[in-house]
Amino acid sequence: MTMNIAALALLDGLAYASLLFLVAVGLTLIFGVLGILNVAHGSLYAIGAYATATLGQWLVAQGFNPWLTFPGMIVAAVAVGVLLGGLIERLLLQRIYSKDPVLQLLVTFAVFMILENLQRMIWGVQPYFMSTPLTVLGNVRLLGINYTAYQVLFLPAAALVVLFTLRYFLRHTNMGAQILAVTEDREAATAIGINASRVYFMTFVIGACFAALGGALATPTTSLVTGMGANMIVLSFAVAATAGLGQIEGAAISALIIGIARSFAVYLSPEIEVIMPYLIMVLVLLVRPNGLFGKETVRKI
Amino acid sequence: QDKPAELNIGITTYSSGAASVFGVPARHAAEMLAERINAKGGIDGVPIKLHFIDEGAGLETLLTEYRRLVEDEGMDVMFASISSGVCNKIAPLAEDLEVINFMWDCGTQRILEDDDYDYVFRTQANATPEVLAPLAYLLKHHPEFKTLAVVNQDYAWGRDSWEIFQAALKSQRPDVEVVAELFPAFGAADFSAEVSRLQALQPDVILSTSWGGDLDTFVRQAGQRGLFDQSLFVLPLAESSLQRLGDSLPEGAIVGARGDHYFQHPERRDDPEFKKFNEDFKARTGEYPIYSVYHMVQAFAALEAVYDKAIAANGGAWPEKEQIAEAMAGLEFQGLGRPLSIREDGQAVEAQLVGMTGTSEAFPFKIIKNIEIYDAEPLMAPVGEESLDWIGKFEPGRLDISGTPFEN
Amino acid sequence: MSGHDQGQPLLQAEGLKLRFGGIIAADGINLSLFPGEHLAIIGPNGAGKTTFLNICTGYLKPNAGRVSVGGQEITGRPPRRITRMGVARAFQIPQLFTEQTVLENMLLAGSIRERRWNLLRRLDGIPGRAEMEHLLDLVGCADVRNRLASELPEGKRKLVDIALALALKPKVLLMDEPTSGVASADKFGVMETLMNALREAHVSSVFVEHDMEMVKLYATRVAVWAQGIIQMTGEPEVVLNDPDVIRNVIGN
Amino acid sequence: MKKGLVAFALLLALALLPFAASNMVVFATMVMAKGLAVLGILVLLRADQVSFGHAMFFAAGAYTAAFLTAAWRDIDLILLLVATLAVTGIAGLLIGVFVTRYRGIFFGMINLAFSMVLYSILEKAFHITGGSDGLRIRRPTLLGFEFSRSEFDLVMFYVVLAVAAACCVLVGRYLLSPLGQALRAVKTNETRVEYLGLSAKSVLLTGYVISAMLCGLGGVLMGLVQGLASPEHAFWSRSAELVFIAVLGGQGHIAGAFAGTLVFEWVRTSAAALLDDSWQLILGVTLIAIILWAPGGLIQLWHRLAGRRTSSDRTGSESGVAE
Amino acid sequence: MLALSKVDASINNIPILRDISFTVGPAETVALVGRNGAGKTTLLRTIMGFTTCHGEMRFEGADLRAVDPHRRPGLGIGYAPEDRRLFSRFTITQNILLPAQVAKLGETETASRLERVYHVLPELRDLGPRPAGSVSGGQGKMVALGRALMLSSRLLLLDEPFQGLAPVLAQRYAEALGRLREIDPTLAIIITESNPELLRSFASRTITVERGQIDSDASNERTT
Ligand SMILES: Nc1ncnc2c1ncn2[C@@H]1O[C@H](COP(=O)(O)OP(=O)(O)OP(=O)(O)O)[C@@H](O)[C@H]1O
Ligand SMILES: Nc1ncnc2c1ncn2[C@@H]1O[C@H](COP(=O)(O)OP(=O)(O)OP(=O)(O)O)[C@@H](O)[C@H]1O
Ligand SMILES: CC(C)C[C@H](N)C(=O)O
Ligand SMILES: [Mg+2]
Ligand SMILES: [Mg+2]
Repeated sequence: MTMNIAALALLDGLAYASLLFLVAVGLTLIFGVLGILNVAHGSLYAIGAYATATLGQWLVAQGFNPWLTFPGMIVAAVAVGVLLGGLIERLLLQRIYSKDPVLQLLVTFAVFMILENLQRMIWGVQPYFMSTPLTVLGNVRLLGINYTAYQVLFLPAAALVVLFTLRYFLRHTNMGAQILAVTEDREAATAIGINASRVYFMTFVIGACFAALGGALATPTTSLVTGMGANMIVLSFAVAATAGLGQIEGAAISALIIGIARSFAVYLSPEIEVIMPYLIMVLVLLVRPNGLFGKETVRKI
Repeated sequence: QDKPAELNIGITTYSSGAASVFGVPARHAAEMLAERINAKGGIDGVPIKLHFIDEGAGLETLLTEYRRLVEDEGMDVMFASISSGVCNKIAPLAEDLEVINFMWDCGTQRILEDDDYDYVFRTQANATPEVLAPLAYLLKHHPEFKTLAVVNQDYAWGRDSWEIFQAALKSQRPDVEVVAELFPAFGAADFSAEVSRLQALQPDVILSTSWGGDLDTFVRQAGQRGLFDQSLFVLPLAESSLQRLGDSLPEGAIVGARGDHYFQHPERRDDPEFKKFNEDFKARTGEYPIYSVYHMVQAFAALEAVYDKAIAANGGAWPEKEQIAEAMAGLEFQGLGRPLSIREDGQAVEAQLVGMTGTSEAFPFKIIKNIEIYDAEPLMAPVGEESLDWIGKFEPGRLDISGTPFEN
Repeated sequence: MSGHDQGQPLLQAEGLKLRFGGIIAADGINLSLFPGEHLAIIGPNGAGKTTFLNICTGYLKPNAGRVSVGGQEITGRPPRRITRMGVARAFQIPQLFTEQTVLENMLLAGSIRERRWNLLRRLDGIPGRAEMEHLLDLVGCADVRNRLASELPEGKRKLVDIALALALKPKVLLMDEPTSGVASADKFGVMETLMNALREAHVSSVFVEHDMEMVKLYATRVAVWAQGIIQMTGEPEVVLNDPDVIRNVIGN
Repeated sequence: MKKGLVAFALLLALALLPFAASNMVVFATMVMAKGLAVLGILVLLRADQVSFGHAMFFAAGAYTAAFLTAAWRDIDLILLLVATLAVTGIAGLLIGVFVTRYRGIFFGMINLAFSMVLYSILEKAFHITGGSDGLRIRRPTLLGFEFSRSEFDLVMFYVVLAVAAACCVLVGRYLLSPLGQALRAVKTNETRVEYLGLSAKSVLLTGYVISAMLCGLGGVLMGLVQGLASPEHAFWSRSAELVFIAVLGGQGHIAGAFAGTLVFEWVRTSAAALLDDSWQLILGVTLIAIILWAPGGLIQLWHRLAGRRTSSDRTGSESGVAE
Repeated sequence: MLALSKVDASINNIPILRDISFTVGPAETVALVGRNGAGKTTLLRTIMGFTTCHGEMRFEGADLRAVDPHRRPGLGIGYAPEDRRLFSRFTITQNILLPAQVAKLGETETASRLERVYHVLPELRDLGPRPAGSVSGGQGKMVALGRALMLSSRLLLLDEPFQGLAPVLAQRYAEALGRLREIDPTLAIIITESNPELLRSFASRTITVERGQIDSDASNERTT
């Protein structure tokens, strides 16, 4: 039975971790490049989810093939990421890159407040739901327990695809290299011909798309309610910090750790479930002050 | 006293946050009701004016706003609030500020049981009957269950309601084993681990007093993964989620309504006044009313009734607030369910409606069937007694109570 | 502990070894600095000169070997503890408090030296102020004392960096290329006053230097570094005329 | 000195507030109480450390009051303040020893983690802490006197005013003292701090404890005014709010802490009163406008309006004692 | 090739350069000397577009100020900053290659330019695989120089390239830079240095900067 519980907890943790990773990875990417902890990330997540639900419900209502809700999720996420992310970057962040990092952070906090409010104005306060993708994929039976294929198969697969794409992008593409260079020294990067403001824009938009994608993929399994963004953002902070900020693979692993720890807690000691992510974060940072995979290579003197 | 130019009512309700699923419809109701009252000339000729406070903005802001409304804007009556947590803090404040306060929706039974208040009243039932009625219904309709698991939101209501349910269950069915007590965080987005665990445990009954998005998510995830085939669900607050959940709810789940109100109330549904209200509300918001809407109706009904009563007692003159407060005890008024009355401790006596989910051609979502409406008295701790002590003294069979049954 | 021995070195390194992955930055360094000495370290780039200073001041921990100050072993202690024992350091890349004025930089150094932490006394009212202004004068930075350190040109930064180390009234001063980046018009003047001040205060020094003129003028002894080892040490005239050294370090 | 005079005049004007605008008393009290917590944030901002968890000390202050007033019916206000200073001072020290190892974003995050742990415990330990509904704080006595609600409001106003004024002077002094200035040195070059023989960690720790105590004071006073200790006090967005206000007011300026709180709360309440369900929107827009237009915060704005030289690029010498 | 006329420049609203006018012809090597704080670095940064400036700046006849800073390297201008500014997350080789990659140079072009870099700075071959975050002060200087050489087909701006280099190396680089013009006869170089001795050997002109202004502008007799 204990073996069974462990296996169950692993499966549950996996689905949860996949979502967590998708959201946290955008956060960590933006931080890694722009050096900005984007608090509005949580709102982008929520709005991505709402947009997906709206689009999905419309598709279903119009009698389209329910499988279309899958591309629908991506369309909604990209639309939200590009439009909102693009606007935020162009209208606000552009003006403050040279300023104190604290100011940058606070601008995103202000954006967070605005978006939370707008989201309520647009979608109201009734919970939204769009579970079509979940239904069309059906269930799988593992260890005598019904799981939705969406959660135990599709989400982890999506997370892996994102992980490897992003990894390839950063490591092996020109744009990726430019992103890393700008991250470290904007002036020096400009001096070798890198268009820093384009890099910032691209990165922010990509990060925003991931946030929205996280929301989109969460839609089938959760009710969309006001305040979902505020909760998600702290969790992804915890994931990103545990991993070491800017660490893509690290975010995957720490999302996994946190996700699994959380589901173990549900089985073994439900009381500490909510504290789990923070507990893990404190413990990890205690041993590795720069996070699991963060490193300090720069020689200062 | 001279009649004022207007009667100022301050209302706290959730415009933001998860509980706005109750707050926003209730607010619409309040606006609708105020328009209606003013259209017929107000209360004794005095038009009413509403002022809203968002409970979702946080307790601090709320308390500040509350004081501002009372002290600076001269509210005559306050309706506060939805959340028990807020009521806990508002009640002593209202008493300090000496302003009439109707706790129009919050459930916690403790406030009026623990302290005496001169200015604080509740215009609907409290948690005790709201939880005991579904339990009585369960005991009557599905007495065969042996194991039970609870999945409640982790905050005052989720904890308190479980405490009451558990104490009562123990007194009636000591043999029932509670196999899991899960309290996922308030507003949790994902219940898959909980669902897996429940599948592994296979309890006969799953109780959840959750509401709003949490309940919706839980029900949907449970349904998708076949938990309904395994366990009987008891959802004392699900009446407020019926319209959203569509066919995600199974047939035969036990649902409650936090009182005796339902837009298909078997005793009222053919009543023209009732129908008119529901139609107007639907026209205004696109939804059928849920319990918080009816609770708002009750608060307004109590308001009108108490002013009538106090004015009469005052020889037709406009009453002082002390006279209003005095008139509250024993007040009888009529919302959109059965008639209500206020006890001497300020607590309203309200019947309870419980039933099972079922399908209907008329609505694209589950409706409540096999309704029973319970009288309030046997389910409420008498004045001066605390609910948990009172439940502690339950004899076996104490809850073998039937409500008025309705075929459909 | 026994009393002070005339011949005891102020600073002593024995068998220091340190590698970074495949790179050997120190490979058995033995070196002693005696009172009154001014030791110049020269050598090609990447030879391990800065690394040596980093080990001696506790910034890096050696893989093997030990460092002692005044006979007391200090290997592995953090920089602040070693600094408090009288070993101050100036850096190759200036390390200043960029958001404070030059004078504030100095005053901070002064009050840290005195270790007086009255929470209610203003920094600019500390007793050592005149002394700090004097030091700035000494390195030729009195004119910029009210500028923010971030606004200084590179050359001035190096000088202020040295002044900060001096403010600690050290027994030993370690300097990493003290005048590189200082305009040639100024550098001899500054170095002259600096070395005079050191001699006057009986401060011994170690300085890494690429400018052989400086070495010739101010070093009492020269150590030549190459690939993590000390290739030779000796009097400036001898070392600077050594053909190997000329070929590998000095050029012609 | 001119500055001292201005400060004194301001203090006097404030002391007369209850006579001029009695309906503003509670609002002003809350602004000052919250301003104290912001002052705490400001101390750490000096070292460029942004804590996303300082609301935990705010909450600790409020809960100290809640527990003590529940345990002793007629506990004195003075005792509550002392107890809070002790509790948050010790908590600050214990947590500080741990968190001062971290810098930058990790410092923020580790503080966040601690505060979220506290938040979760406050929410979970339902039977002790009242869960998400929090605890009521009863009115304490002051020097043995009991007060009614409206008297108490007035008393609290003067108590908070006195505490705030004292803290301004003390914190102002501290920031100008060598150890206070060392905070800034830690910000720009920790290596050099170490190489001057000072432990950057202990500089930060001192600042951390002081800031924890300031947040605790803010929390206990706010709790007393509102009669409430709630886990919400420890939620991350509260911490973020405090940081926000500190920057809004003008980093490094003591007056800014209070000016920032005033504007923040004023915008919040008037937005709530003006247009319901849009306070976040209005607040967000206002704050962005201020950040874009006056990145040096309100203080910069003030200097600009007063035609003085912008001080944001030269915060060096002046930090405005008890402005 | 490069012509500045009446250029004023400021950083954060603090005026630093005033009334700078000079021209640099093709194949010319100009030494920029001056005391600390004279404004040498600021002048180079102004050419790269990192300060706020007024006045006229032309590069090969076109208005340079109209060109975005990040497009200036594309015109064939390479810049080695005084304080190195390497990208520490990359290796030395990647640091040197990055400009070519950004400019999307072809493989053969990149290879030939890399050869040129190694020709001037042979030490960089061995340092290649090391992470740029770990190198010593002098090594960092070399990398910065090498990186600038990658892009400089027309103009090379070097800010105190020899500072902190061992004398042998400094001499060797000076010679190598001199030889560079043999390979690339049209390349112009502006080099700042606080040690004018070193420059004598190959700078054709010396511009002295004093307190943000040009103090003198004289051509040197070529000694060798
Ligand atoms: N943190 C580190 N990680 C990896 N390698 C390092 C590190 N620090 C130094 N090195 C290497 O160790 C060697 C010695 O470096 P060091 O800085 O001591 O040289 P140096 O003699 O001071 O040179 P320069 O004259 O250029 O300053 C160099 O090859 C350098 O690349
Ligand atoms: N960010 C800045 N803010 C304010 N002033 C600055 C800034 N950067 C440079 N300055 C000022 O500009 C002037 C010129 O500096 P610059 O760095 O160009 O001198 P330099 O000639 O390169 O000196 P060095 O030989 O020491 O490198 C100096 O007075 C310096 O104080
Ligand atoms: C939604 C409700 C069950 C909440 C309840 N009104 C309370 O007292 O908290
Ligand atoms: Mg070195
Ligand atoms: Mg320079």
